[in-house]
Amino acid sequence: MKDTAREAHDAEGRQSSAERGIVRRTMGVRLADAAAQLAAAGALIIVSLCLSLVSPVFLTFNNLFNIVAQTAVTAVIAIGMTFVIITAGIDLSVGSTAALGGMLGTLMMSHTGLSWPLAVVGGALIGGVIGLGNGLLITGAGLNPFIATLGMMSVARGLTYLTTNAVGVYGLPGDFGLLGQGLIDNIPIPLVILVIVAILAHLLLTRTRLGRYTYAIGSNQEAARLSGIPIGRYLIAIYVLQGLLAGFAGMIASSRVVSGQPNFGVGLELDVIAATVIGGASLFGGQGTIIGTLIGAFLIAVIRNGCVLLNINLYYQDVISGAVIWLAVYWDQFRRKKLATASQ
Amino acid sequence: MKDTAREAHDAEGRQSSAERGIVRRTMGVRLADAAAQLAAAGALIIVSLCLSLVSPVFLTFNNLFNIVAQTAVTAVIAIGMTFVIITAGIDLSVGSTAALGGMLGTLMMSHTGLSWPLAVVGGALIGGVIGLGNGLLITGAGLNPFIATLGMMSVARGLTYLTTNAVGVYGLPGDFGLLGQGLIDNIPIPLVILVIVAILAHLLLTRTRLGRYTYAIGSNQEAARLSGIPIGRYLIAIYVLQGLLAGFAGMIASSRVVSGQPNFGVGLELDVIAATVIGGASLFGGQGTIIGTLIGAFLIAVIRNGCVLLNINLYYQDVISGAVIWLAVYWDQFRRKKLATASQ
Amino acid sequence: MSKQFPGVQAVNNVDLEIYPGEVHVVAGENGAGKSTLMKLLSQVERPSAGTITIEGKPIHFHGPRYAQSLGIAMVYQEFALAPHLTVAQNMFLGREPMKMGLIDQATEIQQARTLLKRVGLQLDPRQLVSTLSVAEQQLVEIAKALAIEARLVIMDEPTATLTGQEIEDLFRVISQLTENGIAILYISHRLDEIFRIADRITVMRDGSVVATLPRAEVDEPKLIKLMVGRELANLYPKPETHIGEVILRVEGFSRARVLHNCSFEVRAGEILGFAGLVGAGRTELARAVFGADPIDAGTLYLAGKRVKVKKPARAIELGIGYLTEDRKNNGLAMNLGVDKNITLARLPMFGGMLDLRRERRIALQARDSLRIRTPSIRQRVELLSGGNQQKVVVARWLETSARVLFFDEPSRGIDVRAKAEMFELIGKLAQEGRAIVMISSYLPELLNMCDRILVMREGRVAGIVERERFSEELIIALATGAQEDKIA
Amino acid sequence: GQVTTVQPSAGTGSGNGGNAANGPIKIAVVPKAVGFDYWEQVHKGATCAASKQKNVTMQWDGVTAETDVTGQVNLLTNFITQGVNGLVYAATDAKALTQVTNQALNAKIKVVNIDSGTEPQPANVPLFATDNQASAVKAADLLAQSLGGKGKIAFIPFLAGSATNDQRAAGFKQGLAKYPGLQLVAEQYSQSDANTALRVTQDILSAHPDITGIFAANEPGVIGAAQAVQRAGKAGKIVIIGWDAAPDEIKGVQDGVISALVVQNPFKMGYDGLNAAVQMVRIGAQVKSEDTGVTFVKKDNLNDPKVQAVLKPSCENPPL
Ligand SMILES: Nc1ncnc2c1ncn2[C@@H]1O[C@H](COP(=O)(O)OP(=O)(O)OP(=O)(O)O)[C@@H](O)[C@H]1O
Ligand SMILES: Nc1ncnc2c1ncn2[C@@H]1O[C@H](COP(=O)(O)OP(=O)(O)OP(=O)(O)O)[C@@H](O)[C@H]1O
Ligand SMILES: [Mg+2]
Ligand SMILES: [Mg+2]
Repeated sequence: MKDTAREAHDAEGRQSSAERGIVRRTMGVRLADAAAQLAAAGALIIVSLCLSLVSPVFLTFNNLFNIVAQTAVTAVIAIGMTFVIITAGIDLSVGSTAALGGMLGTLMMSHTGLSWPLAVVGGALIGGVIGLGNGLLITGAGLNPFIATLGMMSVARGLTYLTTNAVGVYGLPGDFGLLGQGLIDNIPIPLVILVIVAILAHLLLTRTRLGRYTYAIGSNQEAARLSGIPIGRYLIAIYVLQGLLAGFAGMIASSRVVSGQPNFGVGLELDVIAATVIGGASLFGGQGTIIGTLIGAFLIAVIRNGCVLLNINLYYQDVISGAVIWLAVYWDQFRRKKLATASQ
Repeated sequence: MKDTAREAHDAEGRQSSAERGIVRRTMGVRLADAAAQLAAAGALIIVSLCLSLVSPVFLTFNNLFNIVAQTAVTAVIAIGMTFVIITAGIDLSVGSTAALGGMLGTLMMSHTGLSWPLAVVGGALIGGVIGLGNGLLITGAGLNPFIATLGMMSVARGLTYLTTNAVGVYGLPGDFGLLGQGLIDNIPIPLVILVIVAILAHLLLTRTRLGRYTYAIGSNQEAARLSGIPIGRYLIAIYVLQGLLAGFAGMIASSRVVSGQPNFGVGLELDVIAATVIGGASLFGGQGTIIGTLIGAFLIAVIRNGCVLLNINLYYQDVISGAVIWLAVYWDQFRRKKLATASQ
Repeated sequence: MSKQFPGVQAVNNVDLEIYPGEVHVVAGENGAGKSTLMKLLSQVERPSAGTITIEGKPIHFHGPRYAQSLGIAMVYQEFALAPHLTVAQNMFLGREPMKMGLIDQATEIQQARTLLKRVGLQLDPRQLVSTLSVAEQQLVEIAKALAIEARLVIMDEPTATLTGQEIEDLFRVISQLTENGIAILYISHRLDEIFRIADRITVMRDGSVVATLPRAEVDEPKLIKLMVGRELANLYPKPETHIGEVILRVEGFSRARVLHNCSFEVRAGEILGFAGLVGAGRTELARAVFGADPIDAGTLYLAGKRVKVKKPARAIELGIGYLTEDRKNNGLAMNLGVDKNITLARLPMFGGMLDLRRERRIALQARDSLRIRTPSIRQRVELLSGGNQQKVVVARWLETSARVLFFDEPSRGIDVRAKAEMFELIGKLAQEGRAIVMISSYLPELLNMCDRILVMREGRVAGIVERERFSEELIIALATGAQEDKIA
Repeated sequence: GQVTTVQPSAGTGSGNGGNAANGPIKIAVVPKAVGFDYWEQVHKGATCAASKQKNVTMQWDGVTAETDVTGQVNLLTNFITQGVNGLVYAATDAKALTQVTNQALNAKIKVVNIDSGTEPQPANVPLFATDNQASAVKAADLLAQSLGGKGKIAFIPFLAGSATNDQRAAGFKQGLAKYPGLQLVAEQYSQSDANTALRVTQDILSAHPDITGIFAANEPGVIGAAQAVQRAGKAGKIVIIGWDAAPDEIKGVQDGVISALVVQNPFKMGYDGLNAAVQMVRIGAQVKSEDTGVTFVKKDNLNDPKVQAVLKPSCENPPL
């Protein structure tokens, strides 16, 4: 008799304290999540605020338009890179892929007279093919992503040069310029494109199997395998997606200069990866968000824009952008930690 | 009775078969180890063989000398990168650091008239200071290595430009050229330097606390911490080492063209990381060897050398080097797997 | 079935039959091939030879997804959870409920909650797995297997980190399953447990099956003999020790929401046990003393002198060691060799250089004394069986000459013989005058080995019991809060 | 919705309102790339001109690679938005930059091209430049003369896809066509990096030990090639024709390692370009394009005061 009573009492005690624990932790997780988003945006907001104080031009429509249009290319590729990096992969070939997509896409227009929207699709598809190559090298040949895409970076660049002997593609229809520089009812088209791509990518990442498995593969590939996820197929899909976006971005970049540029995107991979990592993705996989990546891409763009607006000595610009990136990420981490502790 | 007899028999059988098993297995591990080294070198050997068949010049003393001297810079930095990557870190700032070390080192010579050996030490120390900065950002400010060194890449490049307003340093003593191109008794000085650095680094990595902790930190940082390893201190030491080597390599590069070049080393980080990864290091830490890195660096160098010897069009060079890297790494993996299975 | 790994014949020509509704226990020493055999059944590993038939039909190898579709669910020994996903996401990984091409998150969470309740785990399914304790992860792993409509559930040492109540919950679930005709394949090193739930027992040794017997035909000595090949005199060889001065005194350790004013002392030659329910804070207390986690308040005295320990490095300098309960995340450098892991906390040096020969000797000695089953002492730890990995962590701390040693769940996943040998070693350490703190979720271990037992509940010291007063009831009562005992 | 191409106007009126004869004005000067002696000379020339004008602020900014066309477009667009009064720049791509020039003109910003112009070159945008292609033809002539019209030669271009590079390469090959005795056996890019230039030249010398002439098309290429030749012990035996005038290139000419250098007048480009922009802004002047000329520097004319003025330009002694 005494025993059962005690047990009932016990169970109750445990129950309630456990319940309390749950509420506490969930709140913590939720708060920390929100905080992470805010903190990341915070660095961007603060830098922007400072700039709008010191430069009256910063907040003008034209300047903001420029920033958006300039960032669209990096951001679109970085959205793909977010998927890749969440799987604990990397894609060094994006710059070359964008160049190849841009060159072949513009060549289609200038040589076969394809209409520009179709050529844009063509450029993106070329990128997708390169992405497929990366995916097959990684899953089929078992190369690690760094090596596979490093080789592809070189191969795709070579192919780009070969298409025209490293000469630009000119004589494109003027309309093609709309893609990267047009306005719809005063809203920049690149902004529209970026928003659409970002929303679709966000849904893909948070609401679909592909997205879920992206995190799972990066978080613990063995666990994903044991759960019966066909890892190879999903990895290929992710690298193809990255390729498509890179090819598409290559077409946006071409549109901005209404020409195909064989040297486009040299070193772009670093910018793109930086945007993703500044936005909170981890190169060790399992972590990253689309919104974070966008913030990272815009942070880099705003810093560059600010340096020009403020007439900062060119050579100090490098020093300043490096330092601002340190500060932004440091501050981001600091805020997160503080909020996480506070929410305990 | 029957039971015990059988058991006794069993136990005996087990014993001897187990013993045999152990001997066989140890041999297997040894063989697999040796095989791994050989397989890695194998790709290099095969590429070299092919080249010596198509180009009679390839195996001449002069050409081999050139390859060694050309590779010394990359290889010295890659040796440092091996440590960094084994800790699961990365150093993107090595190219800028080498440029800064090279510029300030040569400036010391040309402006303060420092003797060249001292200036070389000076250049290396400058690199060490940059490395210290990286180390502090990573351990002190808690930035992840990618962000810390990405910022430093920008900052160091800016500082390099600032030293001379992005103009080269000329008018250096002719003797300085010895470092990167001299001979001692017909042995190239860069080879001597490379061999010494490699041997010291190999000992450091395999025979000292620093080396062991390098692996432990990269394999499981938390386990290392709980085993009483002062992680911060060792990480700082490793980034300083990387900085010293980068600064030193910057001086070798300067010596090769007897001038300080502010644009030196743009994109070098990718070459260096590639050498390390081709040599078997894992970006996820815990894996890598000095000998592997050297093989990786020479593989890249030999491919480039071959392309020039055969006067291959730049556009095809890119395609070829990408493909050769794929093949080399793929073949390396394949051989290892096969040997591991064969040694069963 | 057979399975070869490079250098190891892990499973050797094994025949096994499983009937609906039975609990079939597989027992054997560490590295006997139990986990590998299970992985062959769940099609995680491809067999080198052999076939599986279900209801007479031969089954081909198509990977784990296929095995799941055949109704084979598995609880893995080394948890197969993705730390960056939530509990619910992990439980339905690969089998997400879908609605219009999108994942139906509401249903997913709903179902996860139901399953968690079944295994008796009070957790928000939206919580990240990386924030769970080892025991909680184990329960999630079990709940995950239950999410599959299975005909056969394989459980690889599900209770290694669980305490009384969770084990009871698990057994309740198991009996529900078997009543519905579902078969259970169960691996465990805990003998009492085996005898409680088994219908039939298969014993493995060196990859082969030694015997398959119905429960009624086996008793404990016989089972041990089948597994080990000889009889074991004493499972808990506690030596007579001289208990000396207080070495370590902990006063008022507190940390927000985890530890509340915890105090205790431990003497030279003494073995002090920490008992408590899962999540009682035993691990947290030990980690705090070791400097692995910060504390808000509290003082530490070592041999009477007040010391500050903010980092594990400092603790080790002072002669305090801590063996972690979470070998995978906090214990082992997985891609380094056995030897390097053993010497990690105390490198053998000679004139500023590592003494590789001595390192090899140390590792060989540890291998022999703890019977670490490995093809070579340079084998990467990740390729060892779970129990052998645990022995490597144990060996590391036996190597250090610490005056105070915390062992957190040291017997997790270790077989009977190795357990006995490890306890003997721990006893020897105590005899040498060291202070030992042993944290365990398995009460018989504590009751047999310890001089005193400290019981924790919800981050507080609920009581300290002297050996004369040892009884299972008393300790459980303290752990659950049914009885408040004034600290002796 | 209505789809249009954006037509940025100057962001603020303040900068643009300086058409007044003496008001403060702001001129942006943008080279093709930064980090080379050549562009630093342009910088010096522009700075010098700005210092001699009243109320003129100069802003110097550029991308790091001559091939970063998009980067330059972005940078220039930012300047247009910012509302500078004048834009002096060297186009990284003749065709792609046309639209930027047009944007600037639409925004009432005066534009001057230096070093490289656009295609088409608008009538109201003057160009201060050298004819790269014509000069490269002459470089080929020089090489042929020194070698007596026959022998194996190597060519070290710098950046694939860079407009300047393509012009020089085209000119050089056009020139070579006149000399069937000259055999071009190797062509390898230096990537505008002295160490790479050294490497490829060394490798070329290994593959073709009988080479007697090298043409290197910019500063780092010349530095690397000269080193390689010197280290191979072939100084003076191999004729090097180079481009640009970094101190060690001049020293190479003095020492006889380098036979001749094609030297442009970047200081003058910067100087004249900035002055032209100021005039256009202040008084709406029509300025005409101008060839700033090249000098062939050899050992024998090295000490010529005119040559010295080009080689060592300073604000006190501008090479005009
Ligand atoms: N992937 C692998 N590669 C090489 N050897 C392996 C691998 N997996 C397991 N082994 C070896 O196979 C043998 C059997 O391992 P297994 O994990 O089946 O043992 P176990 O009976 O489950 O032991 P424990 O009780 O310790 O969990 C061990 O010697 C182990 O080292
Ligand atoms: N990383 C974490 N984040 C949030 N809570 C945690 C974390 N780790 C542990 N906890 C919680 O802290 C409390 C104490 O856990 P601890 O692991 O110390 O308990 P324990 O007594 O050692 O039990 P056991 O080891 O048997 O699980 C538990 O409620 C646990 O769930
Ligand atoms: Mg096991
Ligand atoms: Mg615990």
